Amino acid sequence: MSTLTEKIREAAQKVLAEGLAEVVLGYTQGSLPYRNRVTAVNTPEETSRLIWPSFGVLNPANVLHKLKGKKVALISPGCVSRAVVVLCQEGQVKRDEVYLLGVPCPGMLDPSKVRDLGKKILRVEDDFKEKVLVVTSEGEKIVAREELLRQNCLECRHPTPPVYDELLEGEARKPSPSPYQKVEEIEAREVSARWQWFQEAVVSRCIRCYACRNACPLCYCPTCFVDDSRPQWVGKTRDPVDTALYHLVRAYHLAGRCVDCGSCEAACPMDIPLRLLTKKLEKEALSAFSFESGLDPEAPLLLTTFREEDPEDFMITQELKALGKI
Amino acid sequence: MYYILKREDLRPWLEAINREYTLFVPRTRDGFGPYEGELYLEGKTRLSAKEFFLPWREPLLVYEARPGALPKVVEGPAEQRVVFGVRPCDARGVILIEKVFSPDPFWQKRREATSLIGLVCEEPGTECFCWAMGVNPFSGEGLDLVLVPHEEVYLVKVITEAGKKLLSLSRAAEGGEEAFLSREKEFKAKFPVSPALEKLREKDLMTIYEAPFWEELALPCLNCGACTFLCPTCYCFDVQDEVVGSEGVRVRLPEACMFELYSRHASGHNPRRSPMARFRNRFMHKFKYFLDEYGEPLCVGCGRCNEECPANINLWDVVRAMSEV
Amino acid sequence: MSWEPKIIAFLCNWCSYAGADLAGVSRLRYPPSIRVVRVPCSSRVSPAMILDALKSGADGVLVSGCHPGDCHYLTGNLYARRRFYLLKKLLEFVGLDPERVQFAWVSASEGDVFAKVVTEVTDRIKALGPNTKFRKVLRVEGKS
Amino acid sequence: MVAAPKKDMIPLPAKIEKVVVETDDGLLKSFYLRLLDEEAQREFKHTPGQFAMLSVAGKGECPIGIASAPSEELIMFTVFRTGLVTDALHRLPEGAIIGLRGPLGNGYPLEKFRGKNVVLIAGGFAVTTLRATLVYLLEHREDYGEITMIYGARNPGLLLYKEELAAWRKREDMKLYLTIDREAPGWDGLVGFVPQITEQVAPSGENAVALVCGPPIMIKFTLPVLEKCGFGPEQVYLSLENRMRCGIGLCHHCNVGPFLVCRDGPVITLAALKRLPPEY
Repeated sequence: MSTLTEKIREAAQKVLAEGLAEVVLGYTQGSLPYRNRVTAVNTPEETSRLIWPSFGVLNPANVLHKLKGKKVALISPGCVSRAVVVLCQEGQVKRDEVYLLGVPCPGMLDPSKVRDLGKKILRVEDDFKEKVLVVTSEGEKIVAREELLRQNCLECRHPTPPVYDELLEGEARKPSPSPYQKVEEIEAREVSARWQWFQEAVVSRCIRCYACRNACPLCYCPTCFVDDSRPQWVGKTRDPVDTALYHLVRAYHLAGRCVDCGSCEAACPMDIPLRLLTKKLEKEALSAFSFESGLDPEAPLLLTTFREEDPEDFMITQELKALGKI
Repeated sequence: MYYILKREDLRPWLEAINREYTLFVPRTRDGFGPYEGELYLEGKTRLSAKEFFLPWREPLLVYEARPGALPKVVEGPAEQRVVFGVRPCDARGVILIEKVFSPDPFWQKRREATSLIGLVCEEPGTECFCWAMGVNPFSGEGLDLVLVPHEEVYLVKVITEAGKKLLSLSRAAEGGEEAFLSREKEFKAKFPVSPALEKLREKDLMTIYEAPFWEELALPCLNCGACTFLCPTCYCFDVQDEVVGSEGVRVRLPEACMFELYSRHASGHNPRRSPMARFRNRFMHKFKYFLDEYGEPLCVGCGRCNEECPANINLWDVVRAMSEV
Repeated sequence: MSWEPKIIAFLCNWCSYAGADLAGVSRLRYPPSIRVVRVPCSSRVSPAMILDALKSGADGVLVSGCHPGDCHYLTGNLYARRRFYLLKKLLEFVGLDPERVQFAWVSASEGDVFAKVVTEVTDRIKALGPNTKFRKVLRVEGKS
Repeated sequence: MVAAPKKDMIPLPAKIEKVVVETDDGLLKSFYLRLLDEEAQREFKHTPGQFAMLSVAGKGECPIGIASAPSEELIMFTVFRTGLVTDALHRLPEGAIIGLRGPLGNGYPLEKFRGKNVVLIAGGFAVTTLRATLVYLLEHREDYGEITMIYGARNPGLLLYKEELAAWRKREDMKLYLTIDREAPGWDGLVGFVPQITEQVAPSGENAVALVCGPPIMIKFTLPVLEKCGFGPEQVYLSLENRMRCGIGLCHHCNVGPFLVCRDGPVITLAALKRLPPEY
């Protein structure tokens, strides 16, 4: 049986040779054993560069805007496929201009979890099923994959791409039974404890590099609200209120859109748990509106539609009515 | 002048310094903070010591937000600060930035108010390459004192009078010159300067600029500010007027040349509109413009950009391409 | 003097603004805590506007629009309802006192409801005290 | 000649003594400034072509070319309303206080031009620093050869300094060619784009320099015309502009390759510009 990498190379060659796409976007080996890099492949010969990564932490759909006008094939685990679906729904990408090479995703590893296994990491061997062999300057370790997985992969609801043009053979991780456990841990705290968490884990750590925004496959506004000067919604310094405003509005702009690819969190040089904000909104969208993003290119978006029976008990008038005050 | 400080004498020394000055130390892997007992000495910090001189927010002027009000110049912090645990790469960064910033009063003030105690690394980190950029960590450049962890002690070299005064607060004893010099010699022999620098000096600027490799190398780049904000030598800044109610402040803050806004005119015209152009500008600045003007690259080989780049852009891929075009 | 909160009220032009007007014409009493911003529709109000109000020193924000079915633009308020629901949940999640941001339906004929809403919102914000969490403060070290 | 001014990031307060709306569309206004500090006002010495940072407290700073000549009492800037700061500036009344930092950058090397013919070519509101230059040249008329100015705007209502233009037109010791892009009622002057008019005027490149300021498209088509007229790249002077934060060579925003517009420019010869990356 061939490996996923071999299958990907073969499929990519076919796609390029048959003219199904001009470019294939995928991953290649990075500069360290625990880093992978997004790459674009233009010819069948170059496909030898492609790999199925253990550390594909950035979403290659993010690069689509740089390849406008070209037909692009994407190596697509669930979150890549879903990001493309949202881009289609929003009119950023035409469905027939992308070719989705679906991959049933076994989940990616977290580079920092692997990095912390030794002083110097020399080699990583991943079976994409159960175990990872990590060779460090101090010796070899065999670690259960589950322990090294990225948080968003542990919480993934759609490891298999919901939309694709071709689905490669492989075994996907099972959808997470408890995708909102971390969110619930925060929810269970008191208001002041939640604020303290937000300040310590998010606001005070942020250096305003916008890696989270720029890494997001769905942040494509020509001028981001942080860059507006008239009015200037967000001050540019690390002021705690400006920084909080940035993170709240950034997350909010992803409500009903975020596909939980985890690029933002992976991109953050300060290890801010950014996904908790978007995951919270994902949870609310699912529970209040039975909505999940990126499943159907023809479906309406969460915030461009409504239902008569949408919840409104959060409104003060409804609350007062229930209390018989009005 | 050379001294030897026992490892167990480090803490008492820091406490002594902290009694007389405001002492900052590397507290965690994240970065520096006021000394409160926490001490991270395992490697360099994620945020560099640059922030002591080019802070995240430097108020320049304050004013009342009403027409006709005259702004007042902000004096800046005056208390004497000591920063312990500055890595030689970071100190070298200060020297490089100073080539540009020496006339700036805000920079001068912070420089005068700050003493730096350097700490040479036990061994190079995964992404370190200071030597390749011509840094000699033992030189003490930019520092007042430099400490070298050596067996059970720290070897100390005094660089300035201020450093000598600081060291006098410790139980360090004279000696260790031989060990220090041999460690330095050993380092230099083992870690040479990158030959790429010489090639870059000789290359024609426009040849590098117009080379075809930029597009491919820049493709994965997110054009975020992670590399520039973590870089100990990136010095570009933005100026912002912040107003709340009736109070206004003009502040200076770090900015990244990777941002689209960086070069966009008020008219909307942007000379570096494409993400690739901004990517290219950052590396051209570091390894050609600055190199040509000041004779040295605007890089100290700390490797933070390589370590933290979300897209895994590797500086050496770019430098190699630039020097071999 | 007792502290009076400052509340920014984004009122939709067609219903809630008229409701506020009616409250005034009817000489209904409510606390003088609100500063009204008239908007074409409750769906015009974005999270950035709400947070900007708090950042600039408001102690609370009230957004009020037409009842479902009454929207001048047919369905603007129904889109707004979804958005505000999510915003409220997000603000709660990060520990911003949820009572500081309130949403209401007030029609042009509900002057009394408007007065009661403002009274209730004011009371709740008074109980919380001034907005210190999300108010921007300019820091100047070594101010001369 | 001129003592190096103190270069830091602290603006000096200046009073707007007079505001003149220059164009029919109201988007260009001239601001006549006087520094509040009398000594600073006396010491303010600039060379035509230099710029200054104007600041409106609460909004920010932006670089604007100095439109007045060194001999003129008030420091004048003609400002196009386009961004945050210029918009705020346009709203200020006479008597308001703003901040001024400068003069900054390098002006035209007018000493070097002595004895030469000078051709000034301006398009749109980029004429401002060339106005300063022309006033200077006319004040030192005997030091220079022929003086020719070609100035074009989209329509007559967009020409700046109309009274001065009328006066210059009457002078016999200089030639002024005014042109507008398209025929307009009441306009009896030249019609055509600046490059075309330059071609018709055909100034000689012999013992001459050309100072060209205008929108990129005008510059693009004017340069070949000048070349045909015999102007070598060392004889053509341009003025660059880029986004700036400090104006004093620190912030690096305005770099065109290794060239910092604030520190090494804004005035640059075509020869020097050709050696730089096209980032302007």
